Amino acid sequence: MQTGRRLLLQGGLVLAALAALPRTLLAAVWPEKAFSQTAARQAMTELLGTTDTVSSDRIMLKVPQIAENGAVVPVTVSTTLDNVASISIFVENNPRPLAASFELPTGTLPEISSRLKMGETSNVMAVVRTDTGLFSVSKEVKVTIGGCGG
Amino acid sequence: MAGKIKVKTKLVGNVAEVKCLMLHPMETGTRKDPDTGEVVPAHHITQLTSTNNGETVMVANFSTAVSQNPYFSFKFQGAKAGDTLKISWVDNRGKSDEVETTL
Amino acid sequence: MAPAHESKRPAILCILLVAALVFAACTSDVERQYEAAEQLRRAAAEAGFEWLETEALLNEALQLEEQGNSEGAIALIEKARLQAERALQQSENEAKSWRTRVVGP
Amino acid sequence: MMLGRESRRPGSWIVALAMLMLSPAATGGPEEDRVAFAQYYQSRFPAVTFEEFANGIYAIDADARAQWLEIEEFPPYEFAIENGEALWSKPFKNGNSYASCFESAVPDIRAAYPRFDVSKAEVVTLEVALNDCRVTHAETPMAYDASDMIDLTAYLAHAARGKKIDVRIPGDQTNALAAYEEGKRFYYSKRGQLNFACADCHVTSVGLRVRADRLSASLGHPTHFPVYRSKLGAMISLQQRFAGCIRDVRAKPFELQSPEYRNLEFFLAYMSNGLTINGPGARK
Repeated sequence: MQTGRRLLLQGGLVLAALAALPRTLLAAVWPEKAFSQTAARQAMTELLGTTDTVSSDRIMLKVPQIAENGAVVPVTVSTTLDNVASISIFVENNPRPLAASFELPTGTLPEISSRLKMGETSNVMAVVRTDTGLFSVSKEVKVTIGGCGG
Repeated sequence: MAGKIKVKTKLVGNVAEVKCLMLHPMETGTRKDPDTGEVVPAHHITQLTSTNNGETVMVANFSTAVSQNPYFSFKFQGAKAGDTLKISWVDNRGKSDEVETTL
Repeated sequence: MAPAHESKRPAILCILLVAALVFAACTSDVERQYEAAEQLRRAAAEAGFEWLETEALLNEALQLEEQGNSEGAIALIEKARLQAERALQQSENEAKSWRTRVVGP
Repeated sequence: MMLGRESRRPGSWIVALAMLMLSPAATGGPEEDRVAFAQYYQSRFPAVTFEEFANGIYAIDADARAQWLEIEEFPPYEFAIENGEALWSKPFKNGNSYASCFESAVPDIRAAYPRFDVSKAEVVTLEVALNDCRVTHAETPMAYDASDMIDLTAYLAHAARGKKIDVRIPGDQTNALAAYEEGKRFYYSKRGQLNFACADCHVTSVGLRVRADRLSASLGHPTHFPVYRSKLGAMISLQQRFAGCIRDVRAKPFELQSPEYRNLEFFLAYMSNGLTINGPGARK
């Protein structure tokens, strides 16, 4: 909560402005610089301006403990936090850790699913940006080297 | 080529659930062609945009870490039967595709 | 055991020796060994038991020979020959022993 | 969880197997083989119903099953079904269509193969029948690994969902029985540098791990093909999977639709008689 308050003070105004973007004004620029970073912390800084996030149990990150196949890892992120502006997913040990980032206009529910590639066992982190700050949850997904496909 | 984006929608009250599947190689740029041994250049969807009756309901930014033939689902409020939902994507080579469906 | 039999043996040996010498004079060691290994590979293939790499080993051997590396070529041919031999052996074993694995009556 | 229950009783399947082997059954005709085959897997996995074996490895691996179900939410093979349907409906240059080559309606075609064709004296698979149809109508046959070929079978498999596998070997057809026996011999013969038979992995070691992968039961293998393999990002046929396994034991794969593979498919499909067709499928 300590970090949360600090973050709130630092970025609260900016974030509040971003969170409430009307549907037609969303920036449609692909954040190339954030996507090209090779370290998770740098990718986060590029995308979100900071690496300070508050760990939150109000974010549900649904990932398998052991991926059946690193090429297709089902990921679902949802949250009960209010006023969510974006959800970003980082796979820390991937060559490019930022996997995807979703901008949610007002009215879009904070619940997204996709399938990701994972090169090796790694923490997967979901970062949710709301009008009050950045919140995150992490889970480890084990990726095993396959044999014959079963 | 028929149906490079497949969309399934479900309306519960005023909440629309959208599931889509896109036909795209999502090349990482690190994979080697098994026949030639040459690195296959990165080729991936960068951005997916969805609008409902012209209003943006989702902007998704993808990296090469999204699986081949990407799957993506989301939900939004304020939907009603008969709304026009549009999903479009662009990739890093400037190619694009879009599909329109009625809720 | 029969004396008549024994008396023929030196003659056959003689013919074989001459044939071998003539063959050797016309073909190199590599070619000869390649042919022998290739024949075994084909026999294994015909039996349906060829191994994955045998053919590739033989092709690689030919390339090495073309580059003047006969020693390397012979090493690969020898490997291929052993593979083909064992594949043939496997097919002979399996002709009977597959039945021991059948589930059921 | 299913596995958990099974592993608490490690000796039970051995006992069951021993009983099977000792049981005074008649000589091994196909039907006796089939019953014993199904019983073997059911005694290995007592918590898994017969029907459930149609789901392959996901019948016996709960973790993998959960991820598979998520893929099935919107499976990538839907593109293949759609393309297959378009190909099926497109007339040939002479105006005829695939439908003209098949006696049964679309939902019944998949289940009619593989079958033993008496006049050709060989096993005909769905893929071969499709190519025969093309040739009859002056079209060039397709390669058996062509995506269009596989998509056509995906469409026909999808249309056949819910039908049962029903391979027949009429008692008076010695050729059909010989083809079955050949397939059976292939299945149980060790081959390749690793000296493995199909049965070594999929019967003896079923449910165990090869590196990270759990070995699937052969009961049910033919129900769900063609499958989308996420590893490849593409659809593959049952016979391409045969070729993959054979390469994995370091033996030289046979040509797709070779007599060897067709007979193997015939045998395996017979072993799965009574299971429900649920193709196309999604696999890792």
